[in-house]
Amino acid sequence: MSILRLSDVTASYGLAKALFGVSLTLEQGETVGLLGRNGAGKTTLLKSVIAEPSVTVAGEIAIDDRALRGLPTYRISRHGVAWVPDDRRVFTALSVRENLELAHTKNAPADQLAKVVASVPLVGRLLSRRGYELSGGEQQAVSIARALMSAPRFVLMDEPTEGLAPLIVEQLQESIARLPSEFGVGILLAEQNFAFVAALAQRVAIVSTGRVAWTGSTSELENGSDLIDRYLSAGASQP
Amino acid sequence: MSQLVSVLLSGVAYGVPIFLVASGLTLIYGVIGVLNFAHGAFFVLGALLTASLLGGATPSLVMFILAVLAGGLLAGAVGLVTEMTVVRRLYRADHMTMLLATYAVLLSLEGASEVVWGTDSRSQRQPELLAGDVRVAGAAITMYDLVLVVVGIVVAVGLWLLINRTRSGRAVRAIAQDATMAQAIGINAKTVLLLVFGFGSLLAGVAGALMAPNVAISPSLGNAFILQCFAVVIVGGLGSVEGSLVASVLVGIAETAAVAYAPVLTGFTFYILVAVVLVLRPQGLLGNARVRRA
Amino acid sequence: GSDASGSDSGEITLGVLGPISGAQAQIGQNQVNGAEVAVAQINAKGGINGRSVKLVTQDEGSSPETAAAAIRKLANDGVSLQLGMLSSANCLATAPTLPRLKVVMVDAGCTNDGLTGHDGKDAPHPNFFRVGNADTLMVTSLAKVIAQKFPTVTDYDAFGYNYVTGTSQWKIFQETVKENGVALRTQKETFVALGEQNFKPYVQALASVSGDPKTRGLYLGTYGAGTASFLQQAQDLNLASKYAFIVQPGGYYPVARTLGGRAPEVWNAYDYSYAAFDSEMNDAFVKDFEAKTGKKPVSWSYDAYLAVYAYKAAIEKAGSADYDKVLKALPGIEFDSPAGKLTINAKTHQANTPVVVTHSAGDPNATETVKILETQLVKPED
Amino acid sequence: MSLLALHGVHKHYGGPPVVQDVTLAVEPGETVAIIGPNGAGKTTLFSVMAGERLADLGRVELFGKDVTRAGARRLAHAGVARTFQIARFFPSRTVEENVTIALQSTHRRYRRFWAGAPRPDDRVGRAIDATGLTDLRWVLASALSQGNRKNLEIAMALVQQPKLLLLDEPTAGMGMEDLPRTISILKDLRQARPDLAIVITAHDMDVVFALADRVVLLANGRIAIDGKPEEVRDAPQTREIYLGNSYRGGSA
Amino acid sequence: MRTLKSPAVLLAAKWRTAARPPAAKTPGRAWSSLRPVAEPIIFAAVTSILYFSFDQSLQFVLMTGVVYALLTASLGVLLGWSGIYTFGHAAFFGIGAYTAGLLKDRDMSPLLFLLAGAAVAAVIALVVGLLGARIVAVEFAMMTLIIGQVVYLLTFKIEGLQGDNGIFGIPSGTIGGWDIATEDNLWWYIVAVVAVLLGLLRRIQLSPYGVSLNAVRDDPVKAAAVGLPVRALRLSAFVLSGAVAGVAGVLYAQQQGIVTPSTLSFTFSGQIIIMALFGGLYRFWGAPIGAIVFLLLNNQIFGETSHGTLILGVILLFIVVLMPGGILGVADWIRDRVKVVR
Ligand SMILES: Nc1ncnc2c1ncn2[C@@H]1O[C@H](COP(=O)(O)OP(=O)(O)OP(=O)(O)O)[C@@H](O)[C@H]1O
Ligand SMILES: Nc1ncnc2c1ncn2[C@@H]1O[C@H](COP(=O)(O)OP(=O)(O)OP(=O)(O)O)[C@@H](O)[C@H]1O
Ligand SMILES: [Mg+2]
Ligand SMILES: [Mg+2]
Repeated sequence: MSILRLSDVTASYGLAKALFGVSLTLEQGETVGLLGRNGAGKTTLLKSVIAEPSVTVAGEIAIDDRALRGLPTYRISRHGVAWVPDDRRVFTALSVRENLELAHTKNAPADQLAKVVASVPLVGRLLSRRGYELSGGEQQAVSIARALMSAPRFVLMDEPTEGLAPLIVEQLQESIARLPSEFGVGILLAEQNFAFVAALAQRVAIVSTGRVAWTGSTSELENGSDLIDRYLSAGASQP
Repeated sequence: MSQLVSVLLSGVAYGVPIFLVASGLTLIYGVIGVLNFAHGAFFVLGALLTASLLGGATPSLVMFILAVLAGGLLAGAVGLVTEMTVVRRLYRADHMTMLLATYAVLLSLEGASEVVWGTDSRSQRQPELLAGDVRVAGAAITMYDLVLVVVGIVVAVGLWLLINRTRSGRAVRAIAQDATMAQAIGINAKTVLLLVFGFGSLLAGVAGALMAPNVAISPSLGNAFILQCFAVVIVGGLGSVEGSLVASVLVGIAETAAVAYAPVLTGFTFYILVAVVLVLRPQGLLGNARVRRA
Repeated sequence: GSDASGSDSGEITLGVLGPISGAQAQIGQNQVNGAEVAVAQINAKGGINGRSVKLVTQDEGSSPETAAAAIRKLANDGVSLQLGMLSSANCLATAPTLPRLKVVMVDAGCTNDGLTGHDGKDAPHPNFFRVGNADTLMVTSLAKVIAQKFPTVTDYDAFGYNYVTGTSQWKIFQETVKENGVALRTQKETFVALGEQNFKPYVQALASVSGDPKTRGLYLGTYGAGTASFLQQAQDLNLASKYAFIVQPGGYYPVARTLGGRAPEVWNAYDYSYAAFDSEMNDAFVKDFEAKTGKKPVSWSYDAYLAVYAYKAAIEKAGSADYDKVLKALPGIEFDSPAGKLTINAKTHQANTPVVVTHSAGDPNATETVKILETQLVKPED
Repeated sequence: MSLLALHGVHKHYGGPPVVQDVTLAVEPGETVAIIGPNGAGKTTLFSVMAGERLADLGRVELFGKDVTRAGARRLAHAGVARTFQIARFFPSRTVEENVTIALQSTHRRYRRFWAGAPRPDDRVGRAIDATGLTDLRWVLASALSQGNRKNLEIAMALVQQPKLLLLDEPTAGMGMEDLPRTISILKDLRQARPDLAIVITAHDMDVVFALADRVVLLANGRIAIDGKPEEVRDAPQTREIYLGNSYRGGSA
Repeated sequence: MRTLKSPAVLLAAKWRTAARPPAAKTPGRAWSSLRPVAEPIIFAAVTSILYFSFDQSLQFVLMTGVVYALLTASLGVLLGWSGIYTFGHAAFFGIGAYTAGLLKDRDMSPLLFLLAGAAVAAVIALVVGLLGARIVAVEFAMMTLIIGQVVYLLTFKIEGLQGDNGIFGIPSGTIGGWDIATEDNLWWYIVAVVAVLLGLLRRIQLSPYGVSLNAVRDDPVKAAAVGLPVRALRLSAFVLSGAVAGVAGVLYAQQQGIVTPSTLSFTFSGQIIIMALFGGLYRFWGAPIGAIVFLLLNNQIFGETSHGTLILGVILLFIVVLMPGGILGVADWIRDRVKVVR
């Protein structure tokens, strides 16, 4: 069992700070939901882990005590971290099949493509399409499938349900639910879709203005209604 | 009839070497999106090294091939250094900044070659085996041009396969579009870009070495070719090797046809062709507008 | 101020301009070397009026604007006696400004006819003098010689760069050949963009024309690297064998040297060929130049060399290196040269040196791989 | 007379048509939601309605006038404002400037090259406040988070005071704070401007039910059902191809 | 896709305001309406001080530099404001200069020359712009390059343009009895014309029209969606830029007294871009400052040494790698750091 650990992570865009000392752990096989208002810093948190170049990161990020911070993105990816970015970023010049095959690494079993296509809804019938021919939701599906191609240990999912039709979300929920148990994947799931997180995550972290304001189990969150008022909905004043 | 054959033939003989010179540029610009002004300098480097290794004398075929390879390798090595010291830092900047950077590289390399090889022009002879001319359907073409055409086609096919049929080719296309995402799926973008730039420079060097027997070689030789190279790559369509080849041959045939049938237009056909293609097909002959939009 | 060369004692400073960087750097370097040889010779013999001579170099650059700045730079540094320059456009741009800058220019490279008094007209620019030949004179001389030598060659093809001097030279050439009794007919005429190096289609078109080589001549209006590239591309198609001769105005020698023994036979006309003059001064010039650079001098070295000697004569006559005194002394001045005594015409400001028509070819075993088959001096009939 | 009418519109991208024979009328004051599976052709239909892409076949009418070939700019001037599924804006400009540009571009002020710097007026401020961007007013648009980009686009559309508002998944990615606010902005807007017509797509049925007077189900580029929200929701076809089982009637 | 990366992305990377508390008013709004007047005055004052402290040769270079400042500013309209790539900008400069050359024997006021140059260049820019209305990005740049080369070649084909020798003897003339032919008067004339035009351009840049151009640069699709006439804006920017370049060309001809084909060669087009980038393309004053500094630097390098190319290349390299935003980019960088410290 591996563990992805962030301790006291600070991130900034140029001179503007967006995360202030975030600590968080994610075990393999576990799903942790990241909730927070728009602009709270969820995306920034995921970008910090994958070392997206626009963010400058300070603090510790490690898998099994092996430091990730400072490594180039591709090395982090090879340590078993996959990323579903919030803006999909499908390679438009490639076909969907090429998009997926490109992400297929040696660590993954040879039939990974078949597995992924079987588990992620929608992509099966898109394989021969070119990237630029996809609708918004189709891009989202391809982006998710691509992240799974390397048989990662951890997946950072940034709003995977955005733009997907309800039926697809339902199917996606089923297939994501299987990932931890069947493949031992740890998932960090940034979402606005509360129900989706509630159905999948064991633990939840609430991000608010660049800090982790609360962590706890999903059930605690569902019961503690003032948490939602304080950190997620428009209810109360911001801290 | 024989004139038509001759026009077509010499058109190809004129056009394919342009493609050969542009091939490295096609790779670097077409695939990774860097408009490399320094391309002409890498080209000249190849020519200068080859000529100075062979000392202008008529070499044996083996010596010639070795010298051509050496020219290519030198250009490739300088290309690697350029990528590591300059280009790499600017991938995230815009087109124009990259242009300025590669222009600076061009000046530096041109200046450095002036220091090393002087400003005098020199000449180089091809191996005896490749001298003389051959007749095809009544039209004369030099043996050496024939060789260039063959090499050009081999390079075109090879590049096409590399880009479209190999995993690394796909990786390169992915990096070109979104280097961060490519890294996020485990591609070592830095190294791939380095190798592509190096390989593009190597192609430029080889082209320069191969063109050496055709021209007077001096550090400023690149200027005579760079314009056509840019045009050919862009008219062919972004990222399209086959487009560049077609564009080069069209350029060649247009000019030879003008010489034969419309002498007033000589020297202008190239410009007319480029303007017409761009006005009718803004994305270039075989370019794909939709890929660009994304 | 003009103190550096102005006072009557101390060093005399001359400024030499030429394109010492960029595509024409080779020529500029030849100019500088020629001037330096002259200065060294003069200093070895005790200088001018007992004063030693110093040369400062300035890059003319590649545009009128850089040339103008260069001349001003020298003028600022007190160097009012200047020589050299290569591009006619640069000369045309700067010549009118010389009086204002208090600069004298002895041109050794610009060949435009209009820079000095053409056809016996008055000199257009009071401060501008020239010791090299103007375009028309060179081409007419060449044409005369060719017409005499090859009266039966009537069918001409012309190929060259498209630039004013080039195309007008070709016109003058045709006219002069006709005037000399040859019924010249122009067949193929192609002028391509300046700087072009890839001549395949044109070479191929020329090679495909059939006709009796004995009656055909090729006029080549390219220069520098262009000529070398053209000839190289022509070689495999054996273009030279289709013509009785190739004729080219301008300096062929450096090009032939580039081609390393494979240069075809060409007739050309320019100010100088090291083999053309049989004089002590020429021997000394060639020897010193070779000692300095390892190469034979070419026309541009020669012209700059002449310019220095013209200044020497003028300063000696003026008894001073002052700007206004030298300016007064230069018109009509007579000075030594490898071609004998030359005079800067007082009215036109032009000193015509004999035009050297040279017939040369590459030969791996010859000096500098170029064999000079024949030279003929055409004395100006001024 | 309908505000917007499509007659037999077809659109393809070189392959088979992705919008086929769509005939649809939107009346003033009406809010129509277009729903359908991913890839059904909703965005494509939007881009035809907004003039970004021209229909291959069929006719588009705005206020009874044929605008099939009009193009985005003319439609914008005629009162059509739209947002994009993946937010588009002017990244080098601040939030406020983005909204100001949107305001002025239909007021022909963009032509004033002699005038001083464009000044945001009250309308700009109101649009920014309404979309919750007040604190981010001076921030470069490129620095916005995904959700706030959506808000910015809505602000830009609002400030144009359109007659027809085309919203392509305006609420995707919005959280519990922004989503209700967006719904209420739109409700308020309809109240204030009874002639405004809105066409919206959303995969979030809460949004659809909160806003739509009519729902159109698009499948494979064709209109499958066009009717009252409940009718469409309860149609077995909707459940089968689009909603699945998870959605258990949000209005309940 | 990298090839489409707009200047905006570059700007974004260098983002100026953190999510700091909103200011009550946009900073410097009052100043912004004074800018088109104040800044050119400062420009004229600073360059004049330099001019009168320079020696003759540097004076000449500076004068050329000021003319180029106008030229690069006109390029800024395209590359900087509107995101229109061009490799053929020299053509419009050259067209202006040749217009002055062809009119050299007319006895008219130098100011009329300026007008004529602007008009001819504008008309040709309009034609080119219409021809390339559908072409964008680097393909458009390629087309301008081609057109530029054709114009360049035409100077050799058209008899009256006198090919490589160029048209010489272009007078500077008198304005209301004031002879501008003497060097110092020429300086005042040139710096005044340039400053006025830069002020005008600055005003235009800050106007709603200028902001619309930025919008078109950032995202043409969105711009059309909010109702901006994208093609017309692009075209008008191209014409505006061409006209100003034409004026710069006339000034150049008046200053140099000669116009040669090199003023419209593609190498010169490249140099204009270099100069503009050198100062910083995405700030108004970057391009003009770049032109002046570059020219002075260039003049100092290409002197006696024959390694000028190498030295210039290496200096440029250092500049690009260390300060890709140009001179003003560095200024910004420093300002940002200072702000944070405060
Ligand atoms: N490229 C950037 N440059 C500067 N600041 C940025 C950039 N991207 C985001 N920010 C700022 O960082 C903060 C956190 O943004 P982030 O994208 O992480 O939010 P988020 O929680 O993912 O929101 P959403 O749910 O809307 O996607 C915001 O204040 C945002 O404005
Ligand atoms: N530029 C394009 N080129 C080719 N095909 C395209 C293009 N854009 C979309 N398509 C295809 O057209 C169909 C309709 O796409 P559209 O974007 O309209 O769907 P949508 O209904 O908006 O889907 P979503 O809910 O996922 O946003 C899809 O099958 C898509 O793959
Ligand atoms: Mg986010
Ligand atoms: Mg859509």
